Amino acid sequence: MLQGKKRHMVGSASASPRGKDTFPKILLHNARVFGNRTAFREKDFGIWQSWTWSGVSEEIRAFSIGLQSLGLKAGDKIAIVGANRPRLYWAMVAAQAIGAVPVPVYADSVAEEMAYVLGHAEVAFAIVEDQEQVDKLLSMSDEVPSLKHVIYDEVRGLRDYDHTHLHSYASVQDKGRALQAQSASLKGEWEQGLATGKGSDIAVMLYTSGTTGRPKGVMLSFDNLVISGRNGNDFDHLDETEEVLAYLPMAWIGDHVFSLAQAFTAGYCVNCPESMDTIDVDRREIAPTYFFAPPRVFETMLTMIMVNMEDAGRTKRAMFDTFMDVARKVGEKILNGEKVALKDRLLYRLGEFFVYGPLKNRMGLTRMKVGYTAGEAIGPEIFQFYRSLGLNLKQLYGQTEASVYITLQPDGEIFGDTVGKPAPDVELKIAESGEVMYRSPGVFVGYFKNDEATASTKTPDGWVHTGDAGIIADNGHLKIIDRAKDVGRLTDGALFAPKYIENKLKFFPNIKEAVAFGHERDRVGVFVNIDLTAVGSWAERNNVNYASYQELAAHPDVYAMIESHVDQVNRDLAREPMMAGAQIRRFLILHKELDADDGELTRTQKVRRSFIAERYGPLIEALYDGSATKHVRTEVTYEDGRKGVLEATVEIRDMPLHDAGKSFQEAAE
Amino acid sequence: MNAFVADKALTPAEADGSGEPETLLRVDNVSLAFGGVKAITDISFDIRKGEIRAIIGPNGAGKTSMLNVINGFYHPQEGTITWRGTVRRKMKPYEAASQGIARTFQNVALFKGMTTLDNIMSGRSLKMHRNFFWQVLWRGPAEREEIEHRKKVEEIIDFLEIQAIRKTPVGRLPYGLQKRVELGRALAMEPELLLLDEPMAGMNLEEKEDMSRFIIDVNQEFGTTIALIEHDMGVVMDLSDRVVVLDYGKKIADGPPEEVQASQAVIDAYLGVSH
Amino acid sequence: MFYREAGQFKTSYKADQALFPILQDRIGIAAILLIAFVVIPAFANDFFLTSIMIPFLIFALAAIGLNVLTGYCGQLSLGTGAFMGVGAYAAYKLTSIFPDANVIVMVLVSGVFSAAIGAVFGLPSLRIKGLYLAVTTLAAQFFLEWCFIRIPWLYNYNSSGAIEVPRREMFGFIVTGAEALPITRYFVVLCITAGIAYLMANVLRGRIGRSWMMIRDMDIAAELMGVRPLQTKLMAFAVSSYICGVAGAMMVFFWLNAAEPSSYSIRLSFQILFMVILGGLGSLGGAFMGAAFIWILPVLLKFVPGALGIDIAAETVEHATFMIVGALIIFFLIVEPHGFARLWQIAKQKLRVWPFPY
Amino acid sequence: MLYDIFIDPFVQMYDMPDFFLQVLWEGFVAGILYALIALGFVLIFKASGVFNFAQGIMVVFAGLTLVGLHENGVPAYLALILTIGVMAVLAYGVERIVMRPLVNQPEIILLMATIGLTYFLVGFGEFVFGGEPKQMITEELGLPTGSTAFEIGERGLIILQHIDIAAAVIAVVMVIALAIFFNKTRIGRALRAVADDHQAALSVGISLNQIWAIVWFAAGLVALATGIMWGARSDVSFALEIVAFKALPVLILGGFTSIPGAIVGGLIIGFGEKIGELYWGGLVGGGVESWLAYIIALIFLLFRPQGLFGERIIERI
Repeated sequence: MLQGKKRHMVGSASASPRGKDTFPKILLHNARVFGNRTAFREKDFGIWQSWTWSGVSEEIRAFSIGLQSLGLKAGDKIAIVGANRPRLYWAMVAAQAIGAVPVPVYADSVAEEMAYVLGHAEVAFAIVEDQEQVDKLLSMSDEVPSLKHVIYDEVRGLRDYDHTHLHSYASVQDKGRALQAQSASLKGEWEQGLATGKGSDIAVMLYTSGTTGRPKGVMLSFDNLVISGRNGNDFDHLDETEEVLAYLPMAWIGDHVFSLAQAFTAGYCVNCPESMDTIDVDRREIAPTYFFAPPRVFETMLTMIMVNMEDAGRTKRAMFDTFMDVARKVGEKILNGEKVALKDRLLYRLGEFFVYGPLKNRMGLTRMKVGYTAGEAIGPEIFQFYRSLGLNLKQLYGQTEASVYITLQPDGEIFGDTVGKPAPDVELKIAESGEVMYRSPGVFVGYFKNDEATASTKTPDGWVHTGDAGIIADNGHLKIIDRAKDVGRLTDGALFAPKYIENKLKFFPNIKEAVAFGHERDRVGVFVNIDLTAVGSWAERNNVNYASYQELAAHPDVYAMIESHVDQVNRDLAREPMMAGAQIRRFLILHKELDADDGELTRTQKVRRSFIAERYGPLIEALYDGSATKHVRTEVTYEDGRKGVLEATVEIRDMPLHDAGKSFQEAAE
Repeated sequence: MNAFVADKALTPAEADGSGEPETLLRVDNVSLAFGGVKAITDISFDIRKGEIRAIIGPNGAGKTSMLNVINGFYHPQEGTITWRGTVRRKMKPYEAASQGIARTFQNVALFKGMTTLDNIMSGRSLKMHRNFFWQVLWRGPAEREEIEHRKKVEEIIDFLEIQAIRKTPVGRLPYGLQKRVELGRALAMEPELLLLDEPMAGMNLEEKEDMSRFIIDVNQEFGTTIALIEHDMGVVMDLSDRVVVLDYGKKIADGPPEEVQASQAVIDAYLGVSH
Repeated sequence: MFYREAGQFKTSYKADQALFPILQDRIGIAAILLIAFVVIPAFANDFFLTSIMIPFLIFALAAIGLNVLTGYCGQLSLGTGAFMGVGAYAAYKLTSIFPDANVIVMVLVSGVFSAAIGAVFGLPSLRIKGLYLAVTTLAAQFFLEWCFIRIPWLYNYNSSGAIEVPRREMFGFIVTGAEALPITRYFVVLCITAGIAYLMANVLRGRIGRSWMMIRDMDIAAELMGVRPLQTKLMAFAVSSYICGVAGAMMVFFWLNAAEPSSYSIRLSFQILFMVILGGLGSLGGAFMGAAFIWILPVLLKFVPGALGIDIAAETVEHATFMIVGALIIFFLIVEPHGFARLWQIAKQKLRVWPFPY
Repeated sequence: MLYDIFIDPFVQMYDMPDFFLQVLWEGFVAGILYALIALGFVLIFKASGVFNFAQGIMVVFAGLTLVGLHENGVPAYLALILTIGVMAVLAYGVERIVMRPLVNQPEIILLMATIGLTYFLVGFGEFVFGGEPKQMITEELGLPTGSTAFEIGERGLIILQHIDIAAAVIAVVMVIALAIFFNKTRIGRALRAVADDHQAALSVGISLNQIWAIVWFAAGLVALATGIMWGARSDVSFALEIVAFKALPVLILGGFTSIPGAIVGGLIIGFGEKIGELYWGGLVGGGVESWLAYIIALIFLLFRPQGLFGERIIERI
């Protein structure tokens, strides 16, 4: 089967120039052409430690040879666990140079999750960040019998550990350097070794935190990544001068492509923050020119801005509001290069000086050439807010299986409700089922040790099922409605797209998460999760006192507020013929925050509908049996892993419906 | 694979193998009085290289006075102090530092006007030597020296996980962090003996746990000998190798935690049985 | 708002420890220097130079001197005037003993004498602290003043009892004496003040500056960390007095042309102290702001009535000025005890986080 | 030379005892006046911890106001009362405008404020009454003038100015009055409490602000009395300012918080500088009065940093 895939890939492999079809090869190339350009930076010990491309290639070579001497062979799997650090990125390429396959995993995933992945991938080596990760791995050493060596970056606290199978990153590198010192030929041999690598070889294995079932290991070849990387760079004219901030999980395809594939193919600089709690500062210092973030990051930034402005003095706030109005009116037009009245232009200039510029400066986006958001739909207001500031923020639609890129919004063709046009070299089609399908050089090789999954996702002729339902608008832009399997029908036959409704709800800053039910039921019911930051600061301003999330969530005023939001959503739905049938009849505000530690969300913060459905069974009943309140007990897991039980009585509210005609009039007024 | 499982950490004292660990500092029959008031009466004990030594006792037991005697801020009327084998003559407080004794203070004594960074840099004072004229020129030697010590300080900042407050004036920091910075300042002196005066006073449980972790790490990573004052028994017991108990300026017990805990005198002292 | 720091990152400690790590600050300083060295000389008239800029710079320097002692090392001194006097008389004697030596060198050397004397009067600081020390510095003030009067040798026995500055040339320019052009004097004063300010900035950001601040903030802790109190304080006294001495010398050589003991009376000490306090203890920038305020304000007040067409007797204005300055001092101490420097800091912070409140 | 320093002065003292006594008397009177100024400092420092630099100026200001009023046709006694009123207003104003907003500021800031006050008073005084020196209205106030000469031995002679005697008497009276005020009256006791600790005072039920206003007023009265005495000996002008500084070394000797200390200190300085001036001053060209006091204080400090009556500070950490 794999053979078949390989053959299929050969065609597109030729697309990449000779000698630059694997990252190790590209590394050598960059070391030649960009020799003294900065390739990586890490904020460490208070300053941005920097490495040039030639420096990096030396580091990688040393480590790679060190790994070899520890017995790493072609085909071995090597786990990468930890926060974004240059050395961990290097480790991946170092492994690839030998022909081994890096398997980045989510550092914060709970032990059994990680144990499963490592076991399934049969990793031989693990490169980890620090003591915490080492301990984690040691604890699961029995579930992962294949694991031979663990290599750590941070020495601290590990001094007294038994080092027969444990090595510090530095020691491995030193070994590599020592060996090179001994035999002059070694460097050459190593380079010949990596030269044998082919574009069709497996470059990396990324485990998708599947919304359902066990994670699947997506095998991506060098061609997949290199070509998509190049295409991405060409599409947005990215070159070696870019600066990016690597702060998203390394195990996630997004980071892998932006911080490795594109960085290597374009030769731009990757910056790693000092620590998770200094990211904002670090972003400001670096001011990335190319920035990627899932919607929630932009949401939190916006919330932060709004909260700050609430506390600002009256004059400042007034100024902020007036200029934001101006921006709302003409900002996007100007960004899209449309014609705008001179007066507005001047006002916008003024605003740029007093508000937009400073805001961008505070967010560290001053130098941003192009930014992307993806992974989930972003609220139009939020999206517009950033664009109106003159930030070229765009949406893309992608998947691990596609090496990210499926569709992109081209400059100047930005529509809040679509995810753009097919990316370069990508063919797109909608199946009869309404499911979106694509074919591209980025299409993955297959799922590791899971052929039937591969077969069910990927047709023999290379088309991949996205699992999303969507429509291609007349302007050629793709519009995603929902997960294909989630799109259902109410008992009265009306189309029910939960995600669609949920997103509409989540567009309100006060609502963090929402889960809609209604498939094969007589009406739509919704769980709402309030946003603690937003609602919290609201409560502070209206001196509403609360001791806990639970208490705040149950507060009548909060209910009133959310009720108004839900009603607004209903109006919107009523306006759309396809959706008008599935307005929200009843909703409740969950007494606890949905949390990945409780398995309610995936590691990428996506809701696990089915899991939640069974976990909160009683509440769902309550939604449909018409009862006004419901008492529930819920088991919760705290950060430190202890379990506890949460009890609450949750109120359920009924909502009036809007009939299509009426709301049209309203719209008209 | 189980070859992985780490051995229990050794304290440097045990690690260096040499059976009987060397004594770093010995206090013999020391007495101290202010005017008529006796603060310390005829106390003797020793501190071994590489150990964590606790001095505990109820308020007013003379703990802090003892520390002040050890680092030469007070001069005992009677008794001798032996530092690394040689009996110490009467000395100026600032000499203690050059002998390798650093300390923190009961109620934080940071340099309020300076940032976290400068406070910790100040710990390097003794190790910096460029004279006034180099300082005036700055470029060249003075700057190089500054940078080389900045590196050390940054390691400490990293070690104590206070990167985020590097450039904040210490006055603005919460109490717990101030204590941490003060520890950092003492560490910057790379002391042989580190005196901690109630390192956890006024901290919440979480802060206490952090602080204990740091103290243990310091002791293990740098092999620094530590003598600490605390009246929170609990903390002391799982932190220290040996404990001296003072009460009304007299020594009422000395030995490993569990022993001391069992001692009747100590229990009385803590239950406040009348004397 | 003006501070757009995004994209300014440091890849070396050298850059991180620079005097002005923020780009906008560097631009600002450059602008100020440009104005001082080019714009003002180009457009200012003699009056502006002689009665505003020159004295302002000289006082600013003196304020820096006192700031080293009081602001950075925490030792309150009321003897500044006298130390400035020592500089002046020393410079006067030096120029008359070595008539051919370069006068600027002489001025710079004269500071050494006041440094020595300052150190001597600093000795008590080991045992005496705070206000007590302040009072002992008055001893210096009055004793030295007395010396200026009672030791005729100091003023070459001339009948007036005052010291007159001889005419001296340098590269063909007359730099001292009545005929010296204001512009020449201005440049000399500007260079010396700017130079010393820069050198002090270096000292203050290094080990020595830190040890002074350690003593200031928590002398016991400082001592237990190996800082020798006496050495450190004496150095502060010496450095401070040196700078004050140079300022004093410049005062007579490049501004007044002649001076008598009363020029260096306790009034002067207070004036400088005010500059330091209002400018902001422990801030070099503050020294300049304070000097500007305390010196320029009265000058302006002198001309306000005239400008308004009201004519009032000179001394009445004098008295009024005294009143107003006194009142303003109290006012500013109340609004911002940490001085203009702090006000500037706050403003700067606001500009950095703009449009946010924090 | 050594002879001039160590022998000759004492020989002179022995040879001319009358002159010596005269000197002592001069020193005594001067000392009394220093003590009075110092008293003002102590009052305020005890109650508010403020080192009131303006005390010296308040002396001049009080005197100036008195004379100034009289010059403008106000009868002496009325002028006196009015002046007292002015001092009251001043006290209230200072408490209200200066002390209250600056409470809890570091001592140097408070010191600065009082120096600012000094400037203000100087300016204000001269602005209102003009800068030129004035004659104290001694007779009008019914203070004794003239002098009495006492014969000592055969040709010895001492002259005592009556005004000086009056000064001494008034000083003593005032000290006694203050002593009573402090120990017998409720406010006085509160004041002492404040000196010890502010909480205590509050618990006594008197607001700090009241107390401060009161001490400043008290200090004002002391200043007025001093001003009259002093004005009577020389004339009234801000030249006295310099002399007022003499109170500082007195304080150092006596300690900032001790009333007896202020008096003893005043006398020491008084005697010291007069004797020093007349017997040793000549050796160095005279005029040593201007600094001798400070040097005495300085030397003294080196041996007792906490002053005569202040108790020893034990440094704690």
